[in-house]
Amino acid sequence: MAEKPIQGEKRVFMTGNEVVAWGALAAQADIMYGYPITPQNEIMHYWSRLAPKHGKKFLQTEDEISAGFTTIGGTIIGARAFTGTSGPGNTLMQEPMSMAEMYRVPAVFIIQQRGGPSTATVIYSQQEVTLTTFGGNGEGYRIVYSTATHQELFDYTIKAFNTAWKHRFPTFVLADGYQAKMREPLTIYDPEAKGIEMVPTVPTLGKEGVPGVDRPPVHMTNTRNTEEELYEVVKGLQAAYEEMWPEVEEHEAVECEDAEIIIVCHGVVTRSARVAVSQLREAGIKAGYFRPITLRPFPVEPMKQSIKGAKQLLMVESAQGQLARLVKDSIYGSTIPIEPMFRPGIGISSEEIVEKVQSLIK
Amino acid sequence: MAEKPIQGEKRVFMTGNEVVAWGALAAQADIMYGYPITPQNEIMHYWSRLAPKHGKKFLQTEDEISAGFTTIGGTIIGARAFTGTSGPGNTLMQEPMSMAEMYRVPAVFIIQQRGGPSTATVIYSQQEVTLTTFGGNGEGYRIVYSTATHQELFDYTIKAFNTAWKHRFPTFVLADGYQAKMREPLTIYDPEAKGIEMVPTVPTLGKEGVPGVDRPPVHMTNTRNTEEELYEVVKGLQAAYEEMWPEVEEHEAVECEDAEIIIVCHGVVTRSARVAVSQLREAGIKAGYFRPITLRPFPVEPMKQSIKGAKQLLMVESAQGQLARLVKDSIYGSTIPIEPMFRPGIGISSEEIVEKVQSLIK
Amino acid sequence: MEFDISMPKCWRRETKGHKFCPGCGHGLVLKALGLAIDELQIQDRVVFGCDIGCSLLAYDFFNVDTMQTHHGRTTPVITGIKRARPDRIGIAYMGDGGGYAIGSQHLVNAAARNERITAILVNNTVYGMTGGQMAPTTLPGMKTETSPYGREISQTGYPTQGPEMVAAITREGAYVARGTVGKLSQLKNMIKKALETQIAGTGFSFVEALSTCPTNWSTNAKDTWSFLEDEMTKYFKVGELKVPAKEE
Amino acid sequence: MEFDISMPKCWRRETKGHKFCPGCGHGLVLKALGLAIDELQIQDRVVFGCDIGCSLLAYDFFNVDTMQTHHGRTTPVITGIKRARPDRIGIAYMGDGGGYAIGSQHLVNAAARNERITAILVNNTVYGMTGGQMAPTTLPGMKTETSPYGREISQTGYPTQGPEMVAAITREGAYVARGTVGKLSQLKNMIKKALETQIAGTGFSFVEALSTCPTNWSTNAKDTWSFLEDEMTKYFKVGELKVPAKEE
Amino acid sequence: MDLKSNSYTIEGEKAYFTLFPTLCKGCGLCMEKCPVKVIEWSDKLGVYGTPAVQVKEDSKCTGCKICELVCPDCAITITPKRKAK
Amino acid sequence: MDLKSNSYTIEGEKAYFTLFPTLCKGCGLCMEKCPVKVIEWSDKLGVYGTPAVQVKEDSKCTGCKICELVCPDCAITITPKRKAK
Amino acid sequence: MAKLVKIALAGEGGQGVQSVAGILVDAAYDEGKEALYIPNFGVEQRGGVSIAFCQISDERIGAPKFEKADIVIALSDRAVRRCAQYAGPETVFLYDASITGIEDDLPGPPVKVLGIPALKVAKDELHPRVFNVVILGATIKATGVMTLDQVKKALEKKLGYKFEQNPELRELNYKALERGAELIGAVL
Amino acid sequence: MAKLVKIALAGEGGQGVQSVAGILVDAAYDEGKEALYIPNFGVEQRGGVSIAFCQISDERIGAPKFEKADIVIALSDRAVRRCAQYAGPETVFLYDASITGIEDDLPGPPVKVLGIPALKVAKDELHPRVFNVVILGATIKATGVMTLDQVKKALEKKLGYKFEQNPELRELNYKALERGAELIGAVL
Ligand SMILES: Cc1ncc(C[n+]2csc(CCOP(=O)(O)OP(=O)(O)O)c2C)c(N)n1
Ligand SMILES: Cc1ncc(C[n+]2csc(CCOP(=O)(O)OP(=O)(O)O)c2C)c(N)n1
Ligand code: SF4
Ligand code: SF4
Ligand code: SF4
Ligand code: SF4
Ligand code: SF4
Ligand code: SF4
Ligand SMILES: [Mg+2]
Ligand SMILES: [Mg+2]
Repeated sequence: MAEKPIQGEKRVFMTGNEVVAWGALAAQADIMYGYPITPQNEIMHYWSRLAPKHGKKFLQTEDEISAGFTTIGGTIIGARAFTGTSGPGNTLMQEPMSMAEMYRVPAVFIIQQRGGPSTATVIYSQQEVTLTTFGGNGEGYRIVYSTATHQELFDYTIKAFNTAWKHRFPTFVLADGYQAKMREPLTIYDPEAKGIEMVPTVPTLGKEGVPGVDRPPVHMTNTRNTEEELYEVVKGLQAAYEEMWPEVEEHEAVECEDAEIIIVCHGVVTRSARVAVSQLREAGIKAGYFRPITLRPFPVEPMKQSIKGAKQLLMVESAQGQLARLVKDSIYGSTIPIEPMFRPGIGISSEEIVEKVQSLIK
Repeated sequence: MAEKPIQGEKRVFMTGNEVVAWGALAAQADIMYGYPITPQNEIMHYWSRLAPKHGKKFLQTEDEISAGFTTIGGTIIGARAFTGTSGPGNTLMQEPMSMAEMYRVPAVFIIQQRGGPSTATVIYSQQEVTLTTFGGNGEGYRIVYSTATHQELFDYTIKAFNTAWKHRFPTFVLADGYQAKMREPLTIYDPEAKGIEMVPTVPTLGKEGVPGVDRPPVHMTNTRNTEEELYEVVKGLQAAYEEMWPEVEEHEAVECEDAEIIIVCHGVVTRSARVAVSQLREAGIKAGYFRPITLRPFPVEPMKQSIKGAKQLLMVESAQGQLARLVKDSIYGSTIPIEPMFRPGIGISSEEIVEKVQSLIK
Repeated sequence: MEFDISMPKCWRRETKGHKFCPGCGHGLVLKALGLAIDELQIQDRVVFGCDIGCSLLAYDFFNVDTMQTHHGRTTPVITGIKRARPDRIGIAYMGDGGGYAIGSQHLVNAAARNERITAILVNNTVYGMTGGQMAPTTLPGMKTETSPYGREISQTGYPTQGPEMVAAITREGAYVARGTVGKLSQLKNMIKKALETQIAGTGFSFVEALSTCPTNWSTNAKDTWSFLEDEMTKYFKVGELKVPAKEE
Repeated sequence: MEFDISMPKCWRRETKGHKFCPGCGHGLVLKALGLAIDELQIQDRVVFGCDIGCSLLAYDFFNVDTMQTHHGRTTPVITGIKRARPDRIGIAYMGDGGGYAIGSQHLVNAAARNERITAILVNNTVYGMTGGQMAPTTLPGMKTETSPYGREISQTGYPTQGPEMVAAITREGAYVARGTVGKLSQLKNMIKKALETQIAGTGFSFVEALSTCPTNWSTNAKDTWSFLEDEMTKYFKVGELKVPAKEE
Repeated sequence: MDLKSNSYTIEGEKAYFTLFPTLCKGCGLCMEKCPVKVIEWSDKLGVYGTPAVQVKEDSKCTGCKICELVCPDCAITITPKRKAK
Repeated sequence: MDLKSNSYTIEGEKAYFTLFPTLCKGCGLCMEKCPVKVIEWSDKLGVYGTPAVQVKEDSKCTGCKICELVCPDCAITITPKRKAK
Repeated sequence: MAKLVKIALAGEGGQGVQSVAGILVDAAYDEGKEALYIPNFGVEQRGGVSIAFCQISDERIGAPKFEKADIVIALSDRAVRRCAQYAGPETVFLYDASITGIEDDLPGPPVKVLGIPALKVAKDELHPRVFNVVILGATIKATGVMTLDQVKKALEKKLGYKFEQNPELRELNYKALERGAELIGAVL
Repeated sequence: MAKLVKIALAGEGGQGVQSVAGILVDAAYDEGKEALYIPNFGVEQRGGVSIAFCQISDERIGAPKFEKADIVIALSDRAVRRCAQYAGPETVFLYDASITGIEDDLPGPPVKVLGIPALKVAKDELHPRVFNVVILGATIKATGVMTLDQVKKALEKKLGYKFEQNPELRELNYKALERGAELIGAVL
């Protein structure tokens, strides 16, 4: 445990799943719980190779329900714990996630989206946006980062632990099968070397002392006997959520100031938007892109600000309007027309975006 | 099996759960699969009492996952099958539901919403709207009826089977703990006596003949090896969904024509809106209400039509903006201000609505 | 002369009378557990998890850190805790529905992996909290809300033999037993051995407790006892099924 | 002289070569199953369900109506089918991950309820389809992607004894056996008996088949056989564990 | 609420029988298990407003403590006379 | 594709050994199981472009059919001579 | 008679609150009225306050629950505390006069708060078991939503088979109903 | 040299497509370039066409997949069919000349379609096992994205320990690389 897994910083060329394992290691995660599912398997593979060397632990559970609940158990007792899943596994894990919301358990979940609905493909999609932001029988009291590059995958894996433990909402890194499986260069680092301090973990259960003698026992229930009680609880969650919102929300707005058309996208599609915007600008078209980095809490004000001058929004996502719903919920009242470019379950190239924009502009 | 469970029609006074059991019986449902959860238990209780008397079947499964998948099994082999659940059970059942979407299995699901997130209360809420309309790792290819009265609970239970089997999307009756547990009068009837013909069921698997000899075998897979294949599949689902949309969407718009303020609500809250509107009208306030009956597919055009003249919308729901998201997604582009009245997990009275409207109007 | 209440030391008095129905066996199982914790003097190390089911009513029962989880999910929560903090003593407390139906994958896999936790399962032959539906342990012919004409074994099988199943899947080092609230000292000793097994770290420990649910059985005191002692024991054999070898 | 392909009659030739890897035992289990279906002449009544796991590759394998389900969920799908249409013969085909891990609640509860279905579970000691992670059945010391330093039984327990567990929870009328693709005729006979049990309606039927996964084992043909026959059988005893009484 | 409030003690030949009505739910389990059948309904009310229990006067209570053990609510304390004081 | 295309048959003393390359994946399982070790790699290619198998010429193949049975792909047909024709 | 009458009836588990509510709405339904009844329920099978929300009207009824009741009947100390929230300016708040220690929890004016000796009457004059029928009588009278005869019909329907066996029981129940009504008449 | 080179390399399971791609991007990365490589993957562990999508650039790279490649290399009939979609007007489409029955599946003009006898060369002149290295050489040459020497370094890094034991292996590999490059030189 003494030796740091990464000294200073280091340029590497690896798959996204490996990046996540290194990110968690850099973030001093103590334990991973998980159940295999493509395309997130290699997070577990790398972690289970690396973990014992650094005094870390790994448990393969019997299913995703168990992976989620063991992760909650580990977190509640004070370990920096995480899990990863995808697709049908993400669906199943909503049950523990909803409990994590209610108890404000700072567990970290890595989601590598695959195609849906159902088993569909093991490859790629952005079809788990609704599920990851608002899944379960609740109100989506979660924090969801959507990454676009391996560098971000590393950065936000570390950040997820800090956000979770600081604000005590379950926190998600939402990537996808492309990011999981592809290799590209990035710099991994020891957070401390970058001045990033890891928020210390605290046990909720199992603190020192004899409960009832040295201190009151901790008694956790999430069950209420009356509607009125529940209403107060949910209002409390909502208030806490709104309070951390401005601090946590993140976005990227590129060339939006004078843009006539703004591409709205998130995650890996951002990469295509980026290329498209630079090509469109070269072609003299005033294009920009806006991208929420936190899908929850959504960067509402920054988005309203960024799109103000635009004549048109082009919604681009590898799903049938899942991001679009979040956007419309956020900017309702705006009259800027939104053109959909929905490609459920399939990648989107910069060429396609350029073509679409050109067809809209003329 | 010979004798009809209900002859002609009959006025009764019963709980909503009993209504559902009778509705399913009237609809000639063959089998119910289910796992206990409050507040839907009595559907199972009544069904398991009634079923054997009418040659119907019941299976209590080991959990909701199994309840969902056995229901799919029953439906696929040609039985008119259904299940019921709530809250955490609804969360778990998303896994089978997502498979039902992909395979277009005409299974019927009755959801009696309870408080959330997590275990919360066994009482009431409207917090399962997102989950029921868009749960799972997919795009929400489902049909969801939201009921307000026992009469509707009966009518739409019957209708759900017909919609499901006609359009072959999993179909939901979304009610809540209030409706489940309360007693009020309604008229139950034999659908035939009302000119309602039950859409015949057809087995997908297990038809007559030796597969490969008399007919090709039926081979169902929902797994694709490439993104392109999946994209075609999802586009196909989307096209089919859009095609049935106008036929299936339903709404209720009351006093909207000249309304300055329109209350937007669904389900049991509609009852309060109804009373509120009549009281407000008496007080000279031009109020109306709009209520989607199908939350999926959402009555987009009717809503746009209905609210055209309004100066303000008041969104009233026992959730933190779950209906609001559906609404904003549907009417984006409108500039009518929306005032939220979100009461997650708790009932909403007509008094509260009246008060709120008065505060807005002045 | 002042007489004190005779209550296990680790019971939390501030939350008593507890929330269980009159005559509910949960109180007795928790008494046996309380006495075992007292005797082992482990109150400061125990983390107690309770399920959804009437066991949730125990969330504030002990002067012990406690987390109420979801229906069937107490086993994985306690497993997660124990894996992260092996110095804690994890107890997963659940009903027969939670353990043998919705959470059975967790139970059998925790057993198979030999998780160093203690699972205590209250077998009251019904789904108590939800109002008396059939449980995996419902007796043949017994009427419940979902077997209104009596459980038909040709349709729904025999009552689940939980400890037998767990014993079949565990290996040496594990402790598996079935006790009953009708023999409270024996039950306490079984729970104690289960906890000792966990402390020794030899393997998984599991105690099923035959218990009463007068509310859903609709029984008076006399019938409650006789259902427990005469009817249930016809199908559920009380005793130890697996004991860690002494010399390990 | 023309020589015909020697293939079970119910195999669908249009979809052959099948999708399994070279040397994969799934092909052999499905051969045993195909032969059993042929012998019993039930091709027109069988409904075949396959799991997610490499078993999904069998979704178009037979001239038999087939539904590929979700990971671990084939048992409930087939149960649902059988309950609605008891005249069909339902077969749930799954891997060890699907049956003993994620779907174990379905397996044990179908067994406990004595569902009149036939479950066939392919034990290849790994998660094949996802690329070779540890399964409940992974052997002690065996290296997999998630036990890269060899399965440590003190941490993750012994290989799951599936048929033993199922046998412990079923009652008279059920059929439970463990066969191996190394003894194909025996395996075929076990599957046949399982199907006969279902047809007779006496109870649940379950066959675990020890099987090969050369891809994830990284074995050549010789080592494949010896792992199956010498290593696996150290932990998994081949034979019948429960047979319906003749006189029932 | 003080758990001991309204408690009452009945002295028997061999033991003191103390009942804490704040705990007694009137389930009757103790009654059935008393080997000498000396527990009866009291006209004091327990926590649910239903009758609590007491030992019969001049009871043959042996101080065996079975009732104490089987009470799910710990509403009974038996103090054998040897030990008492 | 015709499953029988490119199939080849080798006549042994006691049996005909027929191989269907459209089915043979070259796993080698048959080889290991042949009790008299007469199966060898062929220079014909199987469905995956890897070598298929054949029996050695003048083979002592007994016609026991074990190879046929253990082939997961049903790529071998053994026709004992008595039966053939 | 009011167009819509809202009633909240609350007590401890054993006090028969839900069965009183059941008979009440049954009677109303049988008389051709609109009626809506919703029990409150938490997770405990026993224990906790039990509340019945009833509404009776000539017209279609709105939400199942309401802010303020026309009449609240609270039969235990905890019930008094739980139900104070349903008392508004127009509410009649009835409680059993034997309940102690609630002085500070009763709603203040303008709520009309009335203690009635229902338990005492039941115990002393009738039988403790018909306490809830006394309450039923009081409720009927207080709301004026039905006549006693109509409720008797409902009682007959529900308990008729018992009355046949034991006609004194009928007498007892009718009596309890009437005494309940009288108790209200005396205080209103 | 082009700013961004997009390569789609496709073959059957055993043909070593993914390892060629791996060496290619490793070499590029080691040379300080931006590189991105994504394997395609379905559910079958074996079987199915295996495709590697590679991009090499001096600048940050966009989407992991692309519409049209600069160069497509298809090593089997199924690979040819699967990859036709990645051929655009600017694409060079290479396939192994030994593949038969694909005449109708090859993309038409303006795509530059070239058959190269890589398999034959490997078999006849070198060793069948270095078929994929021949392909690597051809790819390098066709894209011009790196020099052969840079790739040799990458090979050395990956297989150096084997080369030490058996220096002939090094020779063989280098030869294969060069022959691959020559094959392209001849047709381009
Ligand atoms: C996922 C889920 N499904 C169903 C329920 C409803 N539920 C709550 S408790 C319970 C049964 C409890 O029975 P058991 O586990 O035997 O405990 P008991 O109450 O009998 O002690 C059920 C089905 C739930 N809370 N969550
Ligand atoms: C809910 C869910 N979790 C995980 C997966 C990923 N997954 C697919 S197959 C598989 C394992 C298959 O192993 P096994 O059941 O042993 O079958 P095998 O491939 O070995 O035959 C897993 C974990 C999934 N598809 N769905
Ligand atoms: S319902 Fe049964 S198990 Fe639950 S508390 Fe009451 S008696 Fe106990
Ligand atoms: S991965 Fe293993 S189990 Fe799956 S098809 Fe290949 S050999 Fe068979
Ligand atoms: S101590 Fe024994 S004898 Fe005395 S009352 Fe209790 S049970 Fe009866
Ligand atoms: S067992 Fe306890 S709670 Fe029950 S009646 Fe006896 S003293 Fe009272
Ligand atoms: S077992 Fe079958 S597939 Fe394998 S090498 Fe032999 S003939 Fe070919
Ligand atoms: S038939 Fe028998 S002897 Fe002949 S090749 Fe096959 S296994 Fe060998
Ligand atoms: Mg129970
Ligand atoms: Mg497997």
